[in-house]
Amino acid sequence: MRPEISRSRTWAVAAVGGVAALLTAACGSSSPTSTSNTASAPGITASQVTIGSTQPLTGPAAPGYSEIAPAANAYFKYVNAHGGVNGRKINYIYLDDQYNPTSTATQTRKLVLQDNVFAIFQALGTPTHLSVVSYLNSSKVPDLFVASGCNCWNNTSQYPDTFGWQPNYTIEGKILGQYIAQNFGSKKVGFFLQGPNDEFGADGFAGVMDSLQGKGLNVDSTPAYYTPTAAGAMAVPAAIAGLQAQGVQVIVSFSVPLFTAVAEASAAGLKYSAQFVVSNVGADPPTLAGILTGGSLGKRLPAGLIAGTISDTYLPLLTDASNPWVTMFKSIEQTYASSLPWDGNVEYGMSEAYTFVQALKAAGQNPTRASIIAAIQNSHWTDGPGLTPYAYSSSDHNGYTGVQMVTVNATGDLTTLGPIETTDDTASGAINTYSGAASTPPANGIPSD
Amino acid sequence: MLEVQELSVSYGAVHALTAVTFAATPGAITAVLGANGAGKTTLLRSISGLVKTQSGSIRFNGQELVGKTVEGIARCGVAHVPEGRGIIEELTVEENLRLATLWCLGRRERERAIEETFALFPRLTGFRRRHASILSGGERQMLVIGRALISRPQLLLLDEPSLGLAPLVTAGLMALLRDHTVGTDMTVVLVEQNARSALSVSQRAVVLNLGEVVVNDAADVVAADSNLRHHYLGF
Amino acid sequence: MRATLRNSTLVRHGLFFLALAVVLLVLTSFVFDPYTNYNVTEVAIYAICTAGLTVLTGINGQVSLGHGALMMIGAYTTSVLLTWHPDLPLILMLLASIATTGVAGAIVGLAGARLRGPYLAGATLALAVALPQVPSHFASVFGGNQGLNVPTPSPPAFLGGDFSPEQWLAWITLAAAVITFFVLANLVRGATGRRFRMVRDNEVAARLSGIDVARTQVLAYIISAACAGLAGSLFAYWVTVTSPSGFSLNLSLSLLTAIVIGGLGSLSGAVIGSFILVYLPVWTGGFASSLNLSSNVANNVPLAIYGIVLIVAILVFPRGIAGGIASIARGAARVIPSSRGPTALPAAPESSQ
Amino acid sequence: MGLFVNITLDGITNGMVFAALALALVLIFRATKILNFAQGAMAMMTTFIGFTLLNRGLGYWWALVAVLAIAFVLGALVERVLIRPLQGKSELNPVIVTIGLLVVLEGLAGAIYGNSSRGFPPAYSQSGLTIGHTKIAFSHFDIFILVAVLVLMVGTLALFRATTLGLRMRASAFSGEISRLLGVRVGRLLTLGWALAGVAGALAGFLVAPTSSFSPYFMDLILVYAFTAAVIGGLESPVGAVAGAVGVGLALSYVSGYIGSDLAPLGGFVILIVVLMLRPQGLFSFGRQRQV
Repeated sequence: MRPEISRSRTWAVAAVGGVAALLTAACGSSSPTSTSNTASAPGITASQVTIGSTQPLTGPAAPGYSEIAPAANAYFKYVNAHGGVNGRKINYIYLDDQYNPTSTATQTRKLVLQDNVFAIFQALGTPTHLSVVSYLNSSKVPDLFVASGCNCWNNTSQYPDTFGWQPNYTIEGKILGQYIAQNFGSKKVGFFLQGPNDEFGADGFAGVMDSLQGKGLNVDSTPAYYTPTAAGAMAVPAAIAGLQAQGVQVIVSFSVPLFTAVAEASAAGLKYSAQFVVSNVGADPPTLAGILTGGSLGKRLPAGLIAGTISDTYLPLLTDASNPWVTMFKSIEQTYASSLPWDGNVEYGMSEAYTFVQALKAAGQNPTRASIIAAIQNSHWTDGPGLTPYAYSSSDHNGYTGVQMVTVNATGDLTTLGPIETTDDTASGAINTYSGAASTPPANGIPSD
Repeated sequence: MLEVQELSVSYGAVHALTAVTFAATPGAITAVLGANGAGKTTLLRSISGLVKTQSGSIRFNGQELVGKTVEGIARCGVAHVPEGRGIIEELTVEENLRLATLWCLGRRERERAIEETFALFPRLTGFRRRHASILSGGERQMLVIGRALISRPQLLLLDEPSLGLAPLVTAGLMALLRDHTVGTDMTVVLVEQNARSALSVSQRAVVLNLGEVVVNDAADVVAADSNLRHHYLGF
Repeated sequence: MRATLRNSTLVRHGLFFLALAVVLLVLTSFVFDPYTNYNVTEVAIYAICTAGLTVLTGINGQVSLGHGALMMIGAYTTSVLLTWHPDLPLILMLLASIATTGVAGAIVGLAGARLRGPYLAGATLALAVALPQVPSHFASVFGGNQGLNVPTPSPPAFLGGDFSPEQWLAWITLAAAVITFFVLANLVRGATGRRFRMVRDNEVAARLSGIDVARTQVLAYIISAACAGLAGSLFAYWVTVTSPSGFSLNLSLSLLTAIVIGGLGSLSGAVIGSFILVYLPVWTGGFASSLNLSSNVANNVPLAIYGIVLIVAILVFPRGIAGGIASIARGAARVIPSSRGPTALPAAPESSQ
Repeated sequence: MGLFVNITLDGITNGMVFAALALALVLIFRATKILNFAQGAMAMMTTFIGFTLLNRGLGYWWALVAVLAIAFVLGALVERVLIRPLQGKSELNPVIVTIGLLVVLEGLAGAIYGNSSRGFPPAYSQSGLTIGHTKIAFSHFDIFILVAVLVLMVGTLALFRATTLGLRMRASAFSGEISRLLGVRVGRLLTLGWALAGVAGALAGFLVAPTSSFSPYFMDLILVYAFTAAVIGGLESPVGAVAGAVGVGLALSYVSGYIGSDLAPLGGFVILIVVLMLRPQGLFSFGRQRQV
């Protein structure tokens, strides 16, 4: 008998356990609060999320920008060392495209077809990323936080899986233009742009012109263009000489750092003391100084060369030691990427990585490609390093919505000029002063849900 | 004194020279004769080091030449005038001459030797500073002979100097050659297809056929042997 | 039957290329994953272009450092036509690209027929650098530096829903490659090829035997450019964006490198060279990333290895890899005289010398 | 008018820089009939070595001298190790080997120094001079470039025309076999040609680095223009190389100043084609076409 009883009890226990297991499994597949990880999407395993990116690690856009992906990766390493996201480590593969659209196209195919990434993250450059945005959307690969301010990323009907992150060039241009109209009303304004027919230069130009037109300003509306190649760099002095010949006094520059540096150096060579107003992407002082002075070697150039340059920012100033985001990122940089300089590119890369972790968390225990898109569109994140809120919604894939004007001071650091301002990318959209409070990072440095 | 012993040369599977043995004495012209492809040019090129030899030895005044570099052999006093008038067309006539003096003559001797050569070939004087490319065939031959003699060689190797020249010019050249050889300590090896004119100035003759020596005798004996002439020399 | 096989180059080549086509069809359909198909497509594109370059440089003796620019003309022909008439069939795009590039080749060839050796090299090098500036300047037609987007050709519906676009493009490209090689192999074996080689080996002799040297050289240029145009058109579909940066001097130099490393003057060398062009960077990149190096070193080691391979390959195989294989085969044939002789090498229907 | 003057001066300075590298190409072409695609990369490498020396605290002129010496050895080494074994093979083989060398050197420099651009110190001030009351785009450093390249050109000419070493070098280049038969040690002279070209290239690197973004690729484009210039000049003439280079420099400058910077390379191409169509052997060649 005994054995009988014993056996029946065993059966009972087994039955109860089995039901419980079934219940757990059922919950796991339907509820994000479950604790078991599955390979829920391409690039996602129980223990890892693989994401990919194309970056100008070499070539004409490499100065400065080549630090962005390593900086983002440093933040991911920090997150991984602290348990990852829902127990998954982030594996970030970034490939060199040399800022060459053809190479972007082939490298992106490799990431999607060979490395089987979950999403493309932080792919850098307007002309480069435009070559793959259709492919990614037709393949339903999330294309998150393109490292470029082109308005084109905000196109929810054609590119439902693509999201911008930084304020787009038109938003930025409008605020830069307003500053010029208010402060340099009597001067002749000209343009130095990447282009022609480059969305980066064109969007910025459009934004600045929105704010300048109809205000009786003296504007030379034929821009000087540069090509972002080695050959293009050689032609810059002649282009700057052309602006000088036109009597331009304020040069609005939508240029990558190397070309900002060459342009300012050319002007100095011509003893042409125009006021440079440069887009954020081409104005990071440590990057410019690095290019101009040759790092450890050269004497610093005359302070007048980059000092006085006017630009804008949408992240806290690098030198603001009282800002908790700055101190946090700086300490992560020192631990996980000590070979990188502390500059705007590193801050950019880490801030964007922070947003990605926010999105990945919001996408649930077992994220899918659709769930991360939905999570970003429905996000109303209040914490983040940016000065302004994100614009994300189901009809808007723009990221930050505004900037604060800055200038390079005599010691080569940035100081702010006035309040944070927000606007949209329509010609008529008003520019408003933003008065929301700045957020502070979570204690462990990893976004909470 | 040039002594070639058991010299063999091959290009891949083709044997160009097989166990060639002969000697050439100073103060005399030794003609090397034979049909096209008999190995005459190969013989000269192996003496001056341009062709790698397979076996055998080439001794000149007791020195072994096999294994030396081309320029090393030239500096032993061997002047080789290659087939097809080896002048450097892009240099001037004077530069062509000067080039041959650089390793063997002192600065002052050099200028004198150049003047002497122009005196020997007055026709070249007018082209002194012109590119050698404008010279006629005969003038080119004067230039190469002059250039060969200017370095005062002890062994002169001439490859087909009469090729393409008018008979009168050839005769003049041959006479000049004899005048500069007989009674001096210079050894001359003259490769010729034109056996008749070669034999007229030579003291000895070596006849090659398919890379082998078939006759090695005094020049007048060879010239007199009508059977030999008929078989190998074509006149 | 056997006699026909041996005597008619056309029939023998026809059978060979038919067999090749079947093998490729099986491989791309059942063996390769989409990424392999994507890479094989690239190999085929380069093979088409390098086959044309082989005819020009290897067989006719005219150096070109500017074939990347000719590919660019083909790519832009397709891309511009597609932006105007997106619905035109793909075959029309390919033919149009062959035509425009052929015309461009005639112009380059006419100018080039006056030039020799390093001067021709210099002129074509300058072409390779200068021509990409045209689309970057005339942005309204050519899209500037950003270039023109090209839609990936979608496979016809009857192939089923899960038939990947990569596989479809691989089919198209490999078909184009097989046809190109069939045509060129016959051309090279025939009277035209003989004329090309005579001009290469001795212009004066060719002229004396009644060959119009300039006309022959221009013809070689046209044939070569037509191949580059076809390759360029397929390249546009493959990359999906046609921008000047895709046709840098690097591309032109790589194409030349491919034919020399592969084996100058041999069509099989063009295929070998194209394989190396595509797969060597993949292998060196994989090797470098397995070493776990710092980023500067990791980014650059593949480049350095690539260069070393180029140098060593030329030093070890001065006649290219196809030449090296041929001489090893000849050596083997000499050691074992009873084994099949050179006639047993249908895979190399070139015979340059 | 001011624009024209500045554009012209800019063109001449650029042209002089191309000329330094074009002279290096001419030296090698004269010696070995090879187009050295690695010339720019070799100059890049030596300039990076100079950069390291400067960073270690060596004075500018000492660093320059050291770099020129290193370039001499590097040039000789390349000829001996990579080019010599290819003698007598297809004429394209050396081209591929030099392309391979270019890739290796750029990879090596990138691995050691990184791919980012940096600044390189000029010998003299780079800010424009003031003549009367007008500022012009011509600096002390530009004057230095002009003088250095002219000295290089005159030196090359004097070497070839007035010395017996130059005579031997020319003879070796035109006919190696005949020169050897005349006792000229041809092998050494070919090596010397490459070594001297290395020196000329290294000088070009030092002149270019401060005026462009100094990175492992900074000589690529200069090489293309230098190559164009050398071809225009006839590939064998130092004067031709300099004339061609100034022509190319001016063409680039005028096109970018008056038409559009993106079309600049077309300017170089157009003058190359015009020259070659009128004179298929370049401007200052020996006109060897008569031989054919």
